[in-house]
Parts: sequence; C-alpha cells; structure tokens
Amino acid sequence: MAGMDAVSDTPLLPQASTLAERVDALFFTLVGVDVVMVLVLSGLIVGFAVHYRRGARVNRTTDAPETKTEIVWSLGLLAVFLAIFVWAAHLYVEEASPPNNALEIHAIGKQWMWKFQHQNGRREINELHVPLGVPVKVVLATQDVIHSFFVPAFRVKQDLVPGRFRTVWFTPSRIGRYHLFCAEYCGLDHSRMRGRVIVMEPAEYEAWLADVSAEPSPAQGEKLFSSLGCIACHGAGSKVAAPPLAGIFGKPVPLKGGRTVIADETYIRDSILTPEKQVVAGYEPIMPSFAGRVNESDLTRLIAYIKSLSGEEGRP
Amino acid sequence: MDERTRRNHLLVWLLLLGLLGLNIASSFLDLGIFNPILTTAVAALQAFIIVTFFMSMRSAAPVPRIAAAAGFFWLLLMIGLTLTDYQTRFEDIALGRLASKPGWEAPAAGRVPNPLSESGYSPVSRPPTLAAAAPDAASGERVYASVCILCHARGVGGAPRTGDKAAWLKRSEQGVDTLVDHAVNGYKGMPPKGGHPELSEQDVRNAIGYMLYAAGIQSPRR
Amino acid sequence: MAYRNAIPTPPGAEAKPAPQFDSLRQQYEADTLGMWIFLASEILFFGGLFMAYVIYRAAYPEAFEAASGRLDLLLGGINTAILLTSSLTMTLADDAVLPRNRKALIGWLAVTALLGTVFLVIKGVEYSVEFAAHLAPIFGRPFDFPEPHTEQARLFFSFYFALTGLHALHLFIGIVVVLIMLALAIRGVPRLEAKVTIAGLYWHLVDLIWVFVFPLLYLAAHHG
Amino acid sequence: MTADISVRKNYLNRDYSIASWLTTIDHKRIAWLYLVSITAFFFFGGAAATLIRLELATPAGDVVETETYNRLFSLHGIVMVWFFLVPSIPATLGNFLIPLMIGARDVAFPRLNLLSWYLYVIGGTFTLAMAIAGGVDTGWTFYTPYSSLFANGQVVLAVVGVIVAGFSSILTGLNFIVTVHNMRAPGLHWTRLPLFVWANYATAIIMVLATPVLAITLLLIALERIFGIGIFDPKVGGDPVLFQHLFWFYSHPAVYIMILPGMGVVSEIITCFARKRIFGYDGMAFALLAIALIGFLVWGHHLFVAGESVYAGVIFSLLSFMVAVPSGIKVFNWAATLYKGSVSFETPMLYALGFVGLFTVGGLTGITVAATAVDVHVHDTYFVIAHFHYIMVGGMVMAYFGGLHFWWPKMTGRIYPDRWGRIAAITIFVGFNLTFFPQFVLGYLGMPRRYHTYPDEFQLLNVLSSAGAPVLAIGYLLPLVYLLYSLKWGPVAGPNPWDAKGLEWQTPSPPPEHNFDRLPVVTQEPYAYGLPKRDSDAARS
Repeated sequence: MAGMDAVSDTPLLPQASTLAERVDALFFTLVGVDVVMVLVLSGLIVGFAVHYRRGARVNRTTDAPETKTEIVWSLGLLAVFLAIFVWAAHLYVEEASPPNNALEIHAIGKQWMWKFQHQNGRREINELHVPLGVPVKVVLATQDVIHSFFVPAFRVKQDLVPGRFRTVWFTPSRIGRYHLFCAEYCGLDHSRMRGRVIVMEPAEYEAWLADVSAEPSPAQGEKLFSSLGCIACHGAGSKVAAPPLAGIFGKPVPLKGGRTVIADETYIRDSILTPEKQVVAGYEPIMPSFAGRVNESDLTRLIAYIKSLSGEEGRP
Repeated sequence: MDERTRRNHLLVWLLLLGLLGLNIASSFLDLGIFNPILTTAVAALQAFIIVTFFMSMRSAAPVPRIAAAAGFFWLLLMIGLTLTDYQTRFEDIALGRLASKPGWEAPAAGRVPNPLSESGYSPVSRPPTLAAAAPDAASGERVYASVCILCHARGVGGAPRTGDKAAWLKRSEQGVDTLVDHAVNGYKGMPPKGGHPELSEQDVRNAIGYMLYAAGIQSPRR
Repeated sequence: MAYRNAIPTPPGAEAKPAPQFDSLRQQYEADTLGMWIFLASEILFFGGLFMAYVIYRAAYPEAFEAASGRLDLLLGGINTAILLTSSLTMTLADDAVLPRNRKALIGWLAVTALLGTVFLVIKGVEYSVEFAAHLAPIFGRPFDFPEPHTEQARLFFSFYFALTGLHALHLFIGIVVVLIMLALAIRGVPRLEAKVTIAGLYWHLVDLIWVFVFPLLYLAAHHG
Repeated sequence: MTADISVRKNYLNRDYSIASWLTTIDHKRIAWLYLVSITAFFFFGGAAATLIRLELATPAGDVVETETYNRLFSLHGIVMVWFFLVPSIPATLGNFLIPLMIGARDVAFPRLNLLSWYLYVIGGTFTLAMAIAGGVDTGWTFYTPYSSLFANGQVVLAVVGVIVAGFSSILTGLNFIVTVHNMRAPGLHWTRLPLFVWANYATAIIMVLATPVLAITLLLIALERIFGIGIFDPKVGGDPVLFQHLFWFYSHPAVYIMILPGMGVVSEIITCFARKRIFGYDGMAFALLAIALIGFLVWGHHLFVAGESVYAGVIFSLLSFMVAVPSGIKVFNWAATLYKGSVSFETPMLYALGFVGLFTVGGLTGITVAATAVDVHVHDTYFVIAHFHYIMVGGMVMAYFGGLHFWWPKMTGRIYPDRWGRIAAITIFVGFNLTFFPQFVLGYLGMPRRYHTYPDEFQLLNVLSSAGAPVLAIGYLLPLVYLLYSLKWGPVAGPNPWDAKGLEWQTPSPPPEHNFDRLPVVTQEPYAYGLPKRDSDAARS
C-alpha cells in the first residue's frame, strides 16, 4: 500500500455515488440548522452579557413568562429535528435495501487487507474494480475480527461482523480512483488496511473482468507476498525462524531427513500448498498451508516474485 | 416474635416451594414456546413474593420501593430495547421486501432463518502470533463464497444454480446425505469436493445446507 | 419486619446515631435505602448476563434445550428448595431480633449459614459431575457434545458456569456476612436490628437471583 | 487577616499528618484526595493525547511505532474516561459541596466514601500496571472478538482496573442518592434544591443503574481470556454485536454522567455572576432528570453501521433525537438567565460562557450524527471524535475548571489571581477550538479514527489540529501554577467572596470540620439574586 498514488484531479471529497448527493444534501441542511442555532444562541448570550453588563444603567425589571417561552422553544426544536429524523431514516432504510439486480461481488476482510472476488471468480487484493452506473452489492465477510468497509466518496460504510454476512450497496456515478478504508479498529495495521475503489466505464470493466489470465508480474507477486503474510516470516528482520528466499531459486536445498532437492517452480508450489511435506533442514514445520487461500494465478505471481529475488528475471 | 408473623412466614415459604414444584412439573409438559414464558412468569411471581414478604417491602418507605422497582424496570428496558434489534434482523431477505421484490423467493413465512445459527468462522482461538496459522474450515456460507461459487453461481457444467428452487428441490428429494456423498466423492461434472481436497466433510455439508437455504428449501430430508 | 415505624430506644443502653445523622430513625432509613440501591445495581449486574442468555436462547432454541437436558434437574431442584428455605430462616432470624430473643436469633442465623453451605456443596458435586462428563469448556478442556449442537452447547455451558459461578461467589459473600452477624449475636452486641435486616436484604437478593437462574438454565429442556 | 485563618480550626489545619489524610472520613478531605489523584490522571491522559497529536502531524507514522500508537490512544481513552471524566466533578466538587449545599454534616456513608476513593486508587494502580506492562491496543471500547481473542496486550489488567474504578463510581452514586434523600436541612424541599445538587443526583442515578452492566460486560471479556469460555466468540455462535449492545448500554449513559454535573456547575456560576435568578428553575431540574432517563434509551445510535437491524437503527435514532429537547431547554435557559441580569466576567463566568458555547456546538453535532444516513458516513471518523471532544473537553472540562475556580476560595480560604485566571480561560478556549474544529471537516472528508498513518491529502487539517494541542496544553498548565501559588500567597477569602446565594457560602471558608456551627434553616428559593420578585417575599439581596 505504500505506493498509493495521490489522486490529483478528483476534489478532496468527490460525490461518486448516487447516494452521495442525497447524504450531502441532508448533512449540509443539518449543518445549516446547527449554524443558525449557534448564531442565535451565542448572539443571545453575547448580546445579553454586553447589554446587561454590571454597571450598565438599563431597565432590569424582570417579567419574562418563563415556562411558556421554554415550551415554545422546545416544541419548535422538536419539530425541526423530527423532520430531519424522518428524512434521514428514509435515506437509511433505502441505503440498507440493495436492488435485487445488483452486481454481486464477494469481499473478505482479513487482518489488514481486503480480498475481493467477482462473479466470474476473478480475485483482487486491496483493489475493487466496479462499473459506472451499475448498482453493485458487496457481500462482506470477515475471517477474524470486526472490520468496516468504508468508501468516503460513496458515503457508505458497513461493519464486517465475524459469523455473519453483511451487505453494502452503491451505484458508482463518477469515474476515478477512490479511497477504501477500514473504519473499525482491527489490530496492529488497522491504519494500513486501505485500498482503492476504481470506477470504470462498463465496457472497460467487462474487458478487465474477462482478462483473467493477466500476466503474472513480480510486482503483483510482491504485493501478494506481503498481503498473504509470507513477508511476516520470510521477510528480512522477521523474528520468526523461516528459511530466507533470496537467491534460492535453482539452487539445491537440504531438507530435514537428509534429502536435498532443487528449488524449482514445483518445489516452491508444493512448499506453499503443502509445506509440511518438505521442511528445510534446521527449521521447524510451522508454516501453515495456503491451499484454498491462493489460486493458480496467485501461485504463478508468487513464483515469479521469488524468482526475481534470486536475480532470475521472471517472465516479463 | 408474635405467632401471627411466624405463621405468615411459614405459609409464604410453603407457597414458594409449591411454585417451585409447579415450575419443575411444567417443564415435563411440551408446551412449545409457552414453556419458557411459563417458567419465567412463575419465577417472577416467586421473586415478587420474596420481595414483598421476606424483604419487608410491604412496610418499607416509598423511596426504597422505587429503588427496587427501578432495578427490575431498567433490566426489562435494556432487554426490551435490545430485542428490537435481535427480533428484526431479517438481513437481506426482509430488506428486499422493504425496497422491492427479493432476488429469490423469501423462504416460508414466519421462520426466517437467523444467520447466526449458521455462523462459524475461522480464527485460531488463542491470540495469533506473527505467523498466523491458517484458519481452519469456514462456515457453509464462507465455503460457498470461496469455493462452490465458481461453478454454482452461474450453473457451470450442469451444476444446479444457486437460487434455482426447482433444480435444488429435485436434488433434495434424494436426501442431504446422498447430496453430501456425491459432492465429497465427485459426481458427473463435479470434481471431488469441488477440487478442494482440504475441505472437511462438515464444510461440504455446511455449503450444501447454505445452497439449499439460498434456494428456499427450509428443512430438506436427512 | 423488625423496624416499622418509630424505633423505641431500648431501655438502658443510650442509643446514639452516627455523627452525621440527627436520629436513629434517619440512620436506619438511610441504611435501608442504601442497601436497596445497592441491590438494584446487583440486579442490573446479573441482568447483563440474563439479557445475553435470553438473546442466545432465542437464536439457538434447540441447542440450548439439548444442552439444558444434560443438567441434573434433581440436584438443581433440591438446591432451589434449600435456598428458598434459607430465605425463610433468615426472615425468622430477622423477626427474632427486636423482641431480643437471642437464642432464636443465633439458632436461625446458624441454620441459614448451614443451608447456604449445603447449597455450595451440592453445587460443587454438580460441577464435578459436569467436569467429568467433559461438559466444562474451561481452560480449553475437552468439550464433547453430540454433533448437531456442539458449538452452541459450548456457548450454553459457558453461560452455565458464568451464571452459577457468579451466583456462588455472591452466596459465599452472603454466608460470610451471616457468620459475622452470628458472631455479633453470640457476643451479645446490643441493637443488631439494623445490621440483621440489612444482611437479610442481601441474602434474599442472592436467593432472588437463583430463583431466576434455575428456570432459565435447568428448565430450558423438555424432560420426560 | 492571615492570622485569623491559622487561628480558627478548620478541616484543613485540624491535623497535618499523612495518617489523618489517608484515613479521613470527612467528605471535604476525601474531595481533596480525589482532586489530587484526578489531576494526576488528567495530565497522564493529556500527555498521551499530546503524543498522539504530535504523531498525527505527519501522514507517515514516524514518531512512534504503530504498536505504540495503538496503545497510546487506548491508554488516552481508558484514563480520560474512567479516571478523569466520570469521577471529576461528582467526586471532587460533588463530595465537597453537596453536604454543604444541603446543610448536612457529612454524606450519608462517610466510610463508604473513603472506600470509594481507595477503590478508585486501586483501579488506577491496575491501569498504571497495565500501562507499564505494555498497555492494551483495543481502544477504550474493548470490542470483541479482537479484545477477547486476538489482542496481545494486557487486556485482563486493564479490564480489572476499569471494573474496580466502576465500583468506586457506584458507591459514590449510592452515597449521593441517600444523602440527598435523607439529610437535607429543614426547609430545604426538593423545589429549593440548588441545581448543582439536582445535577449530581441525576448523575448518581445513572452511575448506580448503568455501571453494573459495564462491570459484567468487561468481566465477561476477562473470563473469555482467562478461562477460554466463549460468550462473544463467533466460533461458538456468540455475537460480537451483543457485546456492543451491553457496552454501550453503559457507555452512553456514561457520557451523561460526564456532562450533567458540568451543567449543574454552570447553572450555579451563571446565576451568581449575572446576579439573577435562574430562568425556569423547574424546567432546568426537569431537564436534568429527563436527560438522565432518556440517556438510557439511546445507546443503539452507536451501532447504526455495526450490524444492528435497520428497524432498531430507526427506533434508536428517533429516541436519540428526543434528547435534543431537554438539552435545548438547558442551553436556552442559561442564555435567558443573562437577560436583565448584571453580568460580570470573572474567571468562573468565562469558563461557564465558554461551556455554553462549546456544549451547544457539541450537542448540535450530536444531533447531526443521530441522523442515521449521516452517521453511516461519519461513524468512526474524526467527525465523531470532534463531536465528543466538544462535549467532554469543551463542555465537561471547562465546567470542571469553572467550578474549581468558583469554589476555590471556599475550599482553600484563598483567592487566586483573577487576571491569570482569565488568561488561562481564553487560552483554553482558543487552543480547544483550534485543535478540534478542523477535525469536523477532517471527519466529513472521511479520515477514520484510530489511524496511525493516513493519506497525504488529510495532512493540512491534521497539522492545524496538532498546532492547537500545545496551546491547549499550556492553557491547562496555567491554572495548576497560579492555583498552587494562591495557596501560599493568595489574598485571604472571606466566607462569601462572590456574594453568592447558597448554604455553602453561609459557613466560613475553609469550613470547619463539622461544616456548620449552627444548623442552617432554608427559607427561600435557591437563587434569590437581583431584584425581589414581585409576588414572592422580599429576598435579602
């Protein structure tokens, strides 16, 4: 996530979903009401304080009817706020009921990254491509603690509660790249659990979706290497005893039990899917199996990355 | 200790034991939803008797009475308001009804499935160390979302599409156990366990349960 | 029901209220009100657990009924009867204070403490049976329960141990308080009216909580 | 004049030994014990806040490690909420003044009062031990399943510390309720009770009825971590949202525990320095109780996006809007009290007017987030942080400082340098607004809370906010200096330096240990300031 490019052209808080305008309208009405109230009250306070300051010769016989003014003031207050309540509640109910023809995307929140899976099985990590103008319903699930799917530009937020499926829906109305935040505290790297929502033209989106066999590039491999947690053990400076991966590709690797094997692509593939079968000599079999967590294209990207670590130029 | 109060207290005590007997007896009858209601009501009656007679609330000043009542009232207030959340969690199905027709037919009225009951998720129970161990089997919905969706979402290779009630009804006639057996050992176009050997049989059973529920079949035959 | 209206200062010993009060009556009313407010907070303390239990039982009715079936209804029933009886004996002790019937006061207080201890012993027996039957999901001990409801049964037994454990702790405190009253009574300390009534209120509260715990946990299942 | 002070026996110079302070059951001395320990915790939490603001000046996390940052904001939350805000006015000014204001010799249960301070200190020691042993990184809300299954910090230590401090708060509440019910001076009917006593009475009700639920909720987390039982563990069917229900059932009324005493203090100060009877006494007393009661019905607005059902969200939103009415009454009445008064601007009045202004902004933004659709966008962002800091720091702390300055002469018999007092009040007002107003904008732009690093485009507003923090810190340090200075060199204050109306001003300051030489009898309404009311008896001005 370090290389997040600053998005220059979009304003600080774009209205990028059909909902955004309506939430903004409600919010600025409320801000308007607040400003008027603050001005009225501080005006009263400052006015009275100055006009009736000690030593000023003014008429001070008190005759204000107390309870009547209070009641009028309270009822007026209540009327304004009830109107706002109804408006907000209407928007809230609509916001929570996705249209049934919405494009369904599955999202899994895992400690400190977002995994998305589109209808045709295309997966992406920390990035969500969505078509313009099509209602999108994201089905949210979490694998560990409570996270919260928050896209400020769409004005939507929904917590991911472990044990249940939550849904959030929006209809993107503006092309661009927008922030995706995790809004509920979820541990060490809560502030780094950020991503991007990329709104594309529908045609462009279909093309992107179909392009499943995107070329595995070391860069994508590196991103997977960190998001899947490999870097936690195999990265430099990690406290966990795990075999270093730099420069091992193509070299012989001594295994526990005396065997030696060449670290080729199948060795790396097997070490990822079934690590306990080939434990490097001098190490404990603590590596978890990533079977079911990575699919073929992920594996190819990871292998390309590990190759790039040993100076072997991975396939372009 | 005049004789009258002593006799009163003995009577109250016998009444309490009688109510206890009634409560236990009532649990032997199967009254469905009325069982918990009845037992709690009898318990509340016992509590009221203890408060008025044994805790001398009858003769106490008004303020302690208000304090006692406040304790119970606030408890009911807390439970009542929280239930407004739990009894109205119809998740997407009901919400679908709110805005427009739901995507799939809503399951039989009344018994809306509480997704909590199919919960289950997959962390390590003790706080994870840096090398977080791989989460173990996921719940039905999660297994579906990560594995079965590939084919069943759009009915690839003749697989029954999620939400297609007719296809799933025909298959549920054979009973869930046969469905699980087919899924685990592979059947026609479907690879064993959908190509994911690491799934346990319970996961496959959960996933099938989820697909049946998504197709609106509430209680398939065993 | 020792104190009702004006408290006649018993002949002989000159009763003096605590410095911040003007009269004994004001002190007694303050003590009673203070205890009742504390009891209201105790009701809400246990109330949090009751609410959580009610919510989960509504979410998983079959699992909770199956799990409740594994509890020993006989011992539970006996325990409830014991606690109700101890409430009676506590009230009789309270009645014995004003007419200064020291022998009856000591007798009933002793019986109350004894009944409380018997309750704890029976509870201990129940716990040991459940620990042996691998029904205690504590310290990661093995927890086995027939297949369909294993997980939710573990939830039920988490509640069972939390609720009965907290109640047993409060009962233990109640027994200590009654023993202190017993010691004071044996030493013949004058003017115990307020103290015994206050101790009685706390004891009845502990009984009150068990009156709700018993049906919720034990009678959830359909026996027979 | 100074000779007179040292000669007359009062609760301070009665005995200087440590033992007399640590075993005192005199409500005035216990108030001082609380005052000292609360100030210590206030600066401890404040230091954490300054470090957080320093870190947030730059988008990248370059001042402290992420781990440390997470533990800093958790520590700031826990210490400020339970060890400063909840006890501050009730335990210090409340303990000192309620017996004086109702003409009693002491609170109903003096020994219980001392026990409640010891519980507070024991809870504080647990929290300090937790901080030293590594701290927790769950935030002050302890949301499960992170706090119960995943957090590696000292969660059990923190939870035990908070539970023990919670019992201290229950005992204080219990003490106040019984004192106000049972020990009022003759003639002091409920309609003549000063609003400060009403405010602490309403707060005591919340303390007694809400804190036990917090105790059981946090106890369940401790049980989950120690015994491994799973009440909120989703793996066995537990529901983390249920924890949030139980937690916020306490924590929303807790924010009213924090603000109601402040309202009581402000009512006393404004009437005194405007030399005028409070506007709508019945309305004000009713509003205090109404806020306390409605406060129990609204906790669901913390769960709008947390997984609550839509119906419940709408119900809780409606109830949350109801709280606006009593708050509106209070703010209106304070403003109306100034009408036709003769207003002077000593330090306490500056703090009180600052309170009314900032509390209005805080309250109105509270109503803004009660609107469900807006809350969906701004929940867990800096908008919410700004809202509750306007209420707690802008409202509560200003009122606490105002009260401290207003009753300082009564508590110590000395007068502080008023010029410095006004400078400090204005510094705090400016520093506060500079720190927290940019956070409203930051929140609406979508910066989430509890973020160690943030996208670059939020930096300007964060720098603005971080610039305000040192100004606020200086504003808070000033009173510490000149108040201590006034203890030795401040001019001697007579029994009633502000010529205020109230029983506490009818006894010498510092008051004797038994409060009143002769038992006061109350004959008139609480705020008989200014011109006599046409019909009621001529009030001695």
